[in-house]
Amino acid sequence: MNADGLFEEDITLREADERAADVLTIDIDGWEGPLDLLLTLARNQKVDLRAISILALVEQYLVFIEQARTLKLELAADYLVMAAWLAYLKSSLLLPKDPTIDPSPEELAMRLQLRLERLNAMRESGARLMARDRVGRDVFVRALPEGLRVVKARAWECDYFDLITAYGQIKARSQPVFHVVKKRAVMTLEEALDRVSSMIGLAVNWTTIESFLPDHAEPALRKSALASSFVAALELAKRGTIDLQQDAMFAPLKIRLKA
Amino acid sequence: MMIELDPDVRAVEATLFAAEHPMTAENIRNYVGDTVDVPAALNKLCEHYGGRGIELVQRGNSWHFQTAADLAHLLRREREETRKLSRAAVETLAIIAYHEPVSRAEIEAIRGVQISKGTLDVLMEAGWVRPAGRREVPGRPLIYATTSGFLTHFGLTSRKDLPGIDDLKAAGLLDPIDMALGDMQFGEESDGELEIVEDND
Amino acid sequence: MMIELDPDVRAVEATLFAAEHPMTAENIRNYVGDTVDVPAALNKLCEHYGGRGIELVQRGNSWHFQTAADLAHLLRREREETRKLSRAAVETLAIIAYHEPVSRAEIEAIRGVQISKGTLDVLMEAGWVRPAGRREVPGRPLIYATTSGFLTHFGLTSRKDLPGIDDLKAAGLLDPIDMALGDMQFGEESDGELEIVEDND
Repeated sequence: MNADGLFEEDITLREADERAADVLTIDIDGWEGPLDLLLTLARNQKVDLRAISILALVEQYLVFIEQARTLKLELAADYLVMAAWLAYLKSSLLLPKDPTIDPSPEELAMRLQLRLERLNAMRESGARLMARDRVGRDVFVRALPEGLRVVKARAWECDYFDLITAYGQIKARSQPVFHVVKKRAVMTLEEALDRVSSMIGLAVNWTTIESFLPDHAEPALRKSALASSFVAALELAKRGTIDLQQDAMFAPLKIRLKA
Repeated sequence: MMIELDPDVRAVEATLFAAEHPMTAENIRNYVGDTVDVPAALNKLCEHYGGRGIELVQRGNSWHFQTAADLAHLLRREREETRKLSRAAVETLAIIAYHEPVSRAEIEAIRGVQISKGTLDVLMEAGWVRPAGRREVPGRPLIYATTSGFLTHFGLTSRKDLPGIDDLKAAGLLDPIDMALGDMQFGEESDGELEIVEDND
Repeated sequence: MMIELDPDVRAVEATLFAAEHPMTAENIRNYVGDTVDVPAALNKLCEHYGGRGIELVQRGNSWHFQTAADLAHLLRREREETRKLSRAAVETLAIIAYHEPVSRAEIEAIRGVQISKGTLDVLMEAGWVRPAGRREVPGRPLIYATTSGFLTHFGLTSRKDLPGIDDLKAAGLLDPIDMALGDMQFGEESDGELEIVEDND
């Protein structure tokens, strides 16, 4: 496949090659990094990247950088890093083999070559992709399709039980409300009068009023009985049936049958 | 059975397919070139597409492709979305069913809560409730009643099939527990109604 | 010579013709109904349109009609040229397509330069590239892959159709990327000087 016209680029490979050949017109902005520059130099050397001489490539790169420097072109740091690394690789390749060095310089050179091949492969593949029959450029879909529509139909869900339950609840909510007071455990005055009257016969001596209360009454009933029994005692005293005695304020209230 | 096709017909076919507007024979010629007998190609295409899912049609002097008219129904796909009625909507529906015809104010009086416009809209959208005229009182409010679709959906022969208050009581649906439950959910109802309003936007 | 056409074929034909986007067989079935053997209808349509000015093509799992590629010269004129991609974007797209899924660091390792944020954005905006999860390695980098829109645009039935992919694979040029090597060769690029080597898009 011919590389011409494949790149939708203002810089084609061919132009780049020319630039590499004539270092005096180099435009550093055109390179996408040192690897890109290396690849262009390599392609200049041979079309088949597997057959290039890494040593020659390193030499070309270093010369290129040196020339850029003498022209006082400002180089990005990564170009210089690459130059330093390549200088190291070059000297390693030229030195007698040292089996203790791992990876060996040959191995490093091979990896560099592989990287160049890989970048080159992607560059060419990108160009071939761009050259395909592309939708909107080479092939066309309908400009104004009718379009497909999804009409949403909402279905509402409610079952019969929900319906009548809802009505039951509304009805329950709006029913008239009756207030019924719960029956409480109390001892009425009448009950207390009966109880105290009947028990007073046993009380010949002074007896506390608490003795007249039911023995095992609930605390609430006991309070009610105490209040009622007190009133009953007052009533009986008024009638002259009993005597009342209290030694001091809050002291036990005692009653006995009137002599 | 691949037949070598007339290049002119192919060219006209592709041009019309990609066109942004219907094209006259003159328009088409500008694309396919003067050597092409455009009317002849259009005739062949018309014949070829007769009875297919795509048709070549002429409107005035212009030509365009369109999907066959009898297949238009395919291009609209209905997708059903089932949603549960909100509690407010269920209660409103129940009140209408038991008391119809009722006005909105009457529904609110029975429920003890205001209902949003959306609630009635949802019930009408569901096809269960319809406006049934106006009440002849001051303000002439709209009144609502249930539809035959309502009876069908709930499996009722008539509204007389709805359980009476005594039936509800017997079924325990008027128990104080339900009342408590009702009270408890009372506060949440406004939320439910709000949701419906949003849905109808 | 009007042949009574299979209604299923007509239905699939009309649906695809009216569609605004490529459709999968499953999509189509949603419109034409469960009873239609969509793959069989697609096969018949493919055969029918073979050699015509319009073609039915499969891209990934999706199908669409498009004009025949050899008629591009008729239709290309007066159309806006598709926006030119920067070289960085083209290479990045190729790297993603041939290696997917790949992380940004892996793309950079192949290209030997950092890629600007805009490059991936352009590809994603075009609908050709999408983030495809994260690589389960330290740092959990985002990884990128191509979309079905990529296949559609570049006329690929599947990624297997990528030009030269078999040869590249055989040559070991699509092997997992040796990240260690990338680190070894390039120090960190300082921001100011990066300007010079950054993508021109």
